[in-house]
Amino acid sequence: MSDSQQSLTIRFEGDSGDGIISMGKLFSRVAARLGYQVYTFSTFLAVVRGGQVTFQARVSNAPLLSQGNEPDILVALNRQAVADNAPKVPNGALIIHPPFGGTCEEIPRHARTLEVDFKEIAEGEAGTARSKNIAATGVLLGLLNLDLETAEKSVDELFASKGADVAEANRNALRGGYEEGQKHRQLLDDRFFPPADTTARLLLSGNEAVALGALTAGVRFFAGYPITPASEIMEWLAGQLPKVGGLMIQAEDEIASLAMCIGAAYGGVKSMTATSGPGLSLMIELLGLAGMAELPVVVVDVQRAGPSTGMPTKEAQGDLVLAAYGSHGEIPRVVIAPQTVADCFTQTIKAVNIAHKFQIPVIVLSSQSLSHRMQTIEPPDFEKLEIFEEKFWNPETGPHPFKRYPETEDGMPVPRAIPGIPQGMYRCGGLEHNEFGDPDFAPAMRSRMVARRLKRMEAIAKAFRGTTFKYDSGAETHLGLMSWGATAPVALETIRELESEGLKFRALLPHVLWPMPTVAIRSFLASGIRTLFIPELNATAQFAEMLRAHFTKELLENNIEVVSITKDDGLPFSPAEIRAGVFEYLNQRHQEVSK
Amino acid sequence: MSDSQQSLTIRFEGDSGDGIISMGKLFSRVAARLGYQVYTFSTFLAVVRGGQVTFQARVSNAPLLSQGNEPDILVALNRQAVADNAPKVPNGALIIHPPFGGTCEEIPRHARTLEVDFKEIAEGEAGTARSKNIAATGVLLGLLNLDLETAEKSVDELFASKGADVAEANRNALRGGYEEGQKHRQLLDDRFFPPADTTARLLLSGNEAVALGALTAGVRFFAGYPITPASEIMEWLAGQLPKVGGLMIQAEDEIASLAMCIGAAYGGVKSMTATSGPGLSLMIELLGLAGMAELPVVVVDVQRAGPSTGMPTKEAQGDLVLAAYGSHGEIPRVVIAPQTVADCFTQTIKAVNIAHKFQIPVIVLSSQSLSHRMQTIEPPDFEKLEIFEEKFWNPETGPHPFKRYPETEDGMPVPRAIPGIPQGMYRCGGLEHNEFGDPDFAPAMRSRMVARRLKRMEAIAKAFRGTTFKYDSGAETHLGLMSWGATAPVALETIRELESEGLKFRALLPHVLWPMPTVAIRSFLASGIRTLFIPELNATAQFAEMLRAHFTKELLENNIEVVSITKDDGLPFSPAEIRAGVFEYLNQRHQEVSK
Amino acid sequence: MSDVSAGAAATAKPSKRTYRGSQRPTWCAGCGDYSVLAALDKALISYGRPEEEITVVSGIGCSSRFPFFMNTYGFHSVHGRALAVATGLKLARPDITVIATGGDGDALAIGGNHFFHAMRRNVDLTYILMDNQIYGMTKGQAAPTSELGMKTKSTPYGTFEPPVDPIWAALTMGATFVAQTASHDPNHMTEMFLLGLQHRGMSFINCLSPCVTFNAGMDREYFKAHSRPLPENYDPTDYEAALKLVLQARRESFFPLGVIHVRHEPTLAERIGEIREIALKKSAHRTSVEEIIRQFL
Amino acid sequence: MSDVSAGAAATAKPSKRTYRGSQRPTWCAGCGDYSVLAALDKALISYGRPEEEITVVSGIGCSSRFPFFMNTYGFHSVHGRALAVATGLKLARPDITVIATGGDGDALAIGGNHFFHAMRRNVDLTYILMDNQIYGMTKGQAAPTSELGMKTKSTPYGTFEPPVDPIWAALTMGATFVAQTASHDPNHMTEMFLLGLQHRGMSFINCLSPCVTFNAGMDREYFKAHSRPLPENYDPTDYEAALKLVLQARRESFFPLGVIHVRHEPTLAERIGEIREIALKKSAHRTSVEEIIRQFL
Ligand SMILES: Cc1ncc(C[n+]2csc(CCOP(=O)(O)OP(=O)(O)O)c2C)c(N)n1
Ligand SMILES: Cc1ncc(C[n+]2csc(CCOP(=O)(O)OP(=O)(O)O)c2C)c(N)n1
Ligand code: SF4
Ligand code: SF4
Ligand SMILES: [Mg+2]
Ligand SMILES: [Mg+2]
Repeated sequence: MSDSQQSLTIRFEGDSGDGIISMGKLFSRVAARLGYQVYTFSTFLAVVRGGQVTFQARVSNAPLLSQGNEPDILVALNRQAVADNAPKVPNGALIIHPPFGGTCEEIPRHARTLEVDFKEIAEGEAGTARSKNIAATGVLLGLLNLDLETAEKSVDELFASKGADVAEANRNALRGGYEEGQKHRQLLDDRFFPPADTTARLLLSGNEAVALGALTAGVRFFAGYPITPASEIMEWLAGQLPKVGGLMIQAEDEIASLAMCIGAAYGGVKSMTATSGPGLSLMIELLGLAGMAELPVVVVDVQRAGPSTGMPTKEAQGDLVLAAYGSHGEIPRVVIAPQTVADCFTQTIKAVNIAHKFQIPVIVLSSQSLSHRMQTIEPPDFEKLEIFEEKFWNPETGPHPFKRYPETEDGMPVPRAIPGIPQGMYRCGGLEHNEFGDPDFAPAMRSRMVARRLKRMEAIAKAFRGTTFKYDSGAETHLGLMSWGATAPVALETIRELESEGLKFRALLPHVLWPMPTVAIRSFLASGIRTLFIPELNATAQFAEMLRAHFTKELLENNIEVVSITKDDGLPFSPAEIRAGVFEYLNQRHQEVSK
Repeated sequence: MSDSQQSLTIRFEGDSGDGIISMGKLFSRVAARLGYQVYTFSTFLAVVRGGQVTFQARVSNAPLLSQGNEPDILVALNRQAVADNAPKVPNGALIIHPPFGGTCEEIPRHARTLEVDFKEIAEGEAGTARSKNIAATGVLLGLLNLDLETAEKSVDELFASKGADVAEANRNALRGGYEEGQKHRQLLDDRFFPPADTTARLLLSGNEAVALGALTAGVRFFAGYPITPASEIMEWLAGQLPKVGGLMIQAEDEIASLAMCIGAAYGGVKSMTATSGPGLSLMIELLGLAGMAELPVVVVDVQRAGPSTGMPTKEAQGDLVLAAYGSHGEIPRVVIAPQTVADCFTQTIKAVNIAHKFQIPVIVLSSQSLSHRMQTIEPPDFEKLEIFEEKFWNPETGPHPFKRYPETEDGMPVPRAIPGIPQGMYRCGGLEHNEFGDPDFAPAMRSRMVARRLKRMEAIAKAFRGTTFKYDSGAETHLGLMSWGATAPVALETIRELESEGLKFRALLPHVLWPMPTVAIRSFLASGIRTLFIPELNATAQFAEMLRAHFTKELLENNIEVVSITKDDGLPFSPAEIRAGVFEYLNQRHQEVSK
Repeated sequence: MSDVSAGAAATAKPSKRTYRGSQRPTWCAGCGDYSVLAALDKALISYGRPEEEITVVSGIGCSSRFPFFMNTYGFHSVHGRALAVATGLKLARPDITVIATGGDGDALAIGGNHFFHAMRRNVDLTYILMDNQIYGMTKGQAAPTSELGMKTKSTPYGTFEPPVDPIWAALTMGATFVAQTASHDPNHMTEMFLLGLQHRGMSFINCLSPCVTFNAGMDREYFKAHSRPLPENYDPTDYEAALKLVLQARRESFFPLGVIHVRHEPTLAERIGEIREIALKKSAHRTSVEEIIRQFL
Repeated sequence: MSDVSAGAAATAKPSKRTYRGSQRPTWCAGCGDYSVLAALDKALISYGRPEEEITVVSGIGCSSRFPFFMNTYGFHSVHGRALAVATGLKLARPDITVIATGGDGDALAIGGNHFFHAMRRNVDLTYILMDNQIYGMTKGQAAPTSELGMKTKSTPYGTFEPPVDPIWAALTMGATFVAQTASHDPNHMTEMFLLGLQHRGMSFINCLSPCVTFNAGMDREYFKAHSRPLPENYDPTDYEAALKLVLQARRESFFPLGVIHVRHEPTLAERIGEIREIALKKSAHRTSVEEIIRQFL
């Protein structure tokens, strides 16, 4: 965080029936509307059935890179919530809780408390205790002195589908809580800060951002199959695609999902599917077909902890090697990993663009934490967004005869024909073929076609030159860091923190992981670093392995040691954990040197 | 080839209706029975429908490493066969052919010829021209003066299923041809050599050897789905398994095949499936399940040229990265690649042993050329074969309570319980779990279980120490070579040839590719080599990439340059091609140095 | 396969709770699957096989959690593959009673092909499908059994695909025992399960088992109101009558409860047994691997 | 999707050979698939759509080579996925006539689940299945249609699984047009294909098409001898009559040739059209992406 950045972390916790998620979303929505940057995190439970639910919202006056550490404010809806968090809250934290009938020993000395009878407010104002979560949110908003009118509007929207009565009751509960909160404003006066500006921002989850990106990029066909944590992408698109003339169909399985997308892609319609690890594993054969037939299709893989069914609601970055290498034989493909919710939007657009520009399958590697986290993003400027529209082969301008798979100097595909275009009829499929698409197994033709497909990868790598995100403190340093996906911003926050303590880093945080951004990586590896930290959420250090395989020479020449910081417990990295990984290595090295 | 080794390469060619394969098999069978070493190669056509068919048999008095180069003897059944081969046959080659009615301009000057009217012999002796292939085989056997009685017995067996009449007719055709051949024995007297001994050897294709290996190792359940070039494995087992109380079931697809095997494996029965690339791609999700549930199952992947449907009848080694990395998340697994037909037998046994010893899935990577090639192998000594039999958990001796997935010091699994064993009831599956197999997502438990599975890989690597095949000319040299699968013996033959020209090599040809044989590779890389040639049949140098990823440090420390020699045209390497790859690099280096 | 030593079978008569696992079910309060579990427990008590000779195989879904709540061998496989895994197990270990359980999505969406082929093969399994017309586990998307026009999370304007009727599917694909029951009638369920367990061949039992959380419209009362017992004179061995009944039920929107169809046909294992006889006859006696190998000499 | 410009449709009336590709079929001499190809060509000539508005989608198998031999758009996908690919194409491009072709293995073994769901969805496709009761391409293993006890390369002692009857499967899974024809009767084939092409919804046509190389027993003569035309008074719109007929045919081992069943029901695309109407009504008018995005503000 930069010096002038201020942030506040609020945690909502209660029973699964308490409406915790609604509280968190309501609060976040209000903050986003008022111009704050918001970053949330919620834990979903392993099983459908109840237990404690937590929702954490961090608000700031500048963009946020992580969910933060322990909460400054805890809004507890039951005693368990206090017990869970008490040992961890920082000095001076505020705990807002309902009466527990007697003193609550769990409350730590170093915290401040505010007892409010949410239920009573709800019953009094809304006529039902069920609105106690909204009353509690009102208390918080009142304490922070955030705009009541904005909050009321948000409540209205939240309950719009439940009818006017319900909305009104909840508005009343909100107002009741708000008034109570206002009475205690002094409790938070020292922590309050205004937003940097009053631009209303979009508040989106990663899954929503992917879906929105797809829609924006022109995807009009989506076939999918439900799976945690990716289902929201198809659910959201099911509601929106018909409005723009597209459609979402729930297929019988993931194989059919991708097959349908491939059919639609052959027909010239931008198509996409989204799944998680088990689905990606099932799609591998068809991914190979898309690569061989050179059809543009986007597969989003919202990674979760594997292998197999693994832990469906938990975070991991364990599907990278499958995304990059999954297929018998060798196909051209691109793997892109968004790092933030904003990326989920922009990188999905990029994925669709690439798929069509290069006529290949593109895999977007999101992950569980990213998918369900809500974050504010700047409203997109539609004028500036680049959306690639394929120009199909034109029978009038030719060239004739139409060749679907010719060799080109730059490795780029030529405009393709799609059904309906006269004289463009060709056959595509998974067999090895000649330039026209007809089966051809002659050894020389085969070798040319293999080379042609590999050349595409070079063309793609070239197209991305200069786009890889670099972080450079400017100072001379031997320390480097690379990271990807949801771990990258946490890593960035970590090195920024370390910087203030005097440890300088150079970092490279690529979005495009395959083909690897060769030029950027080469110059990064040649920039003087000697130790390269690579934090990622898997057990076998997948990205580090790919890096070593493809940049063996550069690592050798620059005498760079790769230090993987891995974690596989199903939770995202906290900055503290990456920090620990860095120091563990440095201390060990130090000891070795001093021996 | 060693100095005292002699070999003769015979090619049979004709129309697809001519019975070329039967000729080749008959000849090979006779030679094998008489004690010769045999190595065959046949080209299958891309489509079902006719064209030329070629079968090549190389016989020797010592073990053979490759199919050889151009034929010493061509048995042509039509004019096309002469035309196809004439430009390539070596000096002094013998071409045996039917009359073409007039002179045949295609016959090259440098070859000798023998014209025999196979058809006439067949019609005269067998009463039908259809036996002309057997007559022609008879001519060849007569020329070589091989034992007629052995040949007659082989003919009988070949036609046993067609009835006594057919067998007799063909025996007659054989005899007629044989007599004709004997008349011209002087033509081949200079090329003839006796076998080293008269031990009858098994003559097997790679697919038969895999199937036989499975049967020998105790596999009693096989579920499969037809696919070229793997189908013969299931076909053969369909005939044999019922005889030993087992069964082969043709499943509805490859997913069901592996699922059924996993079910049988859970039940404690040794199970296996076999497929090719497309099938392996479909099995990826279930492979993950087997890894997570720690169930022993063997998947044979007879590689063919991919990606996608690719070239089903063509050779490739393009599935290695899929076999090693295919699965979302990370599972323990073993990948073994046989190099010869004999390996197909022994390595399949090893695969079954490993699967059960370590309770994990094992992938056997065969390939098209290996699968259909016939080769002699020494008859197995059943006394010496090691067959691992699992001891299941015993409720009387415990330990109690039964823990299916405990952590152990050496990373080895404990005896498991199977249905029917009292008190051993446990639930297995793909969810993350605790020691008992019950779902458990607690971060600490998760991390322990991930570590536990990875530790298995170390235990496996340890178990293989000292078993990797090394070739060492003994001389000091900077040149190294690594290769795998069907390419390895060709590479070995190449470096042996080069050795006679003064270029010395050290070579490492591992069968177990995953986990990589760390100790063997480390000591190999530290043996003084500076240039490491890695020939393999794919475009992206998959094995070389894995080597670089995992031995970055060692390559760096020993200053070794990895030189991939790749080929992707659908045909196996010939020694000449590997040789060319080596010289291309050496010449280039030489030029660079002299600049 | 008879080579596998299955351990000595416990002979004690199973008492109440024998087949209940120690883990508490994690289903939502009110979920129909609770009573399915209770009924299966009861049916197994009557069936009387020792718990170690029973294996419950499932896919993924709320209903597929079944194996964890039972004190038998259990295999919680992957989504859609329960029947393929169960088929492999049953063929390899015909001595074990294999029960497959799962949801309508698991069985008929991703698992549809295995369903199709398991039915025609007549594998000797008992398959209990918990039909809630929704994807419970993934929080409320359309299942292949969801009624045309039904609004779910994945079909905000209503589904546009005509649904599959599980009993029609099982019946027409070849199951030799097809029954329907409902979680609001525990005794009926127990009876159906027991009959299914006793039947030799593929027994398919569809249980109307409400998902109270994501398909509140189809609760216990809904299923009750729409269920009908079979007509008095109904003959489940008459295949054409069964087809007619199911068609009528679809037309008139009711759920017939009871044994819809039963017939006796060789099971897959029995047919494989015949094959083995032929194979053995060909080689005159049970062969050894050594003998088989000799044919390559 | 109407956004896609489909190019101006050629208006010239198609002449003979219009739909025949330049590649010579690679089938064995005598393979039944030759006459299927010829008949489809004829049917398309009568159907009369320009060749660029037709796409033939297949899986893998001898019969799946079809697209290569036709002068239309073509997609030779992967084994078993023809119907899923065809469904995606048809939904995305309702303006294109989509024909799917393939073998019995492709359709009913590995492709069984897509078959199942394509039938129930009533996608507007014409699916031509070349039923040779064997796996031709892979040289002679059992197909799901192979008769019980049939000896094949993979079943040396005879198959042990009761076969699937493709027309029964299509009929019971929901196809709205089900016909059977045979390659020995080119005119009948042409007629059936044309009717299938004209039908709105899923048209399934089973063609008895012998594999002379790997299933010599079931040749032209065999199929001819076992085929029967439909009874004079047969009413293909009577679903129950159709079920009865197919059951009778299985009992008496004959192949009924003709339109077994036809009915009219909204196609998948039509039902999706209704959904779109609802969606548009909700947002009052056709929305832009910008407007949709605003809801997150
Ligand atoms: C390959 C794969 N795809 C998707 C999923 C996600 N998933 C888990 S359960 C389920 C469906 C559950 O519905 P159903 O089978 O009807 O069971 P219920 O929960 O309703 O009992 C899905 C789609 C998965 N686990 N694996
Ligand atoms: C995933 C996959 N599995 C298996 C195969 C091998 N294969 C190709 S065609 C075929 C079956 C052919 O039979 P059918 O569909 O009946 O067509 P036919 O050749 O008889 O016309 C099989 C199993 C494949 N190509 N892909
Ligand atoms: S979500 Fe539905 S099916 Fe799942 S446990 Fe809850 S009520 Fe049962
Ligand atoms: S193998 Fe059979 S199906 Fe294939 S082309 Fe030949 S005859 Fe036709
Ligand atoms: Mg369900
Ligand atoms: Mg077929």
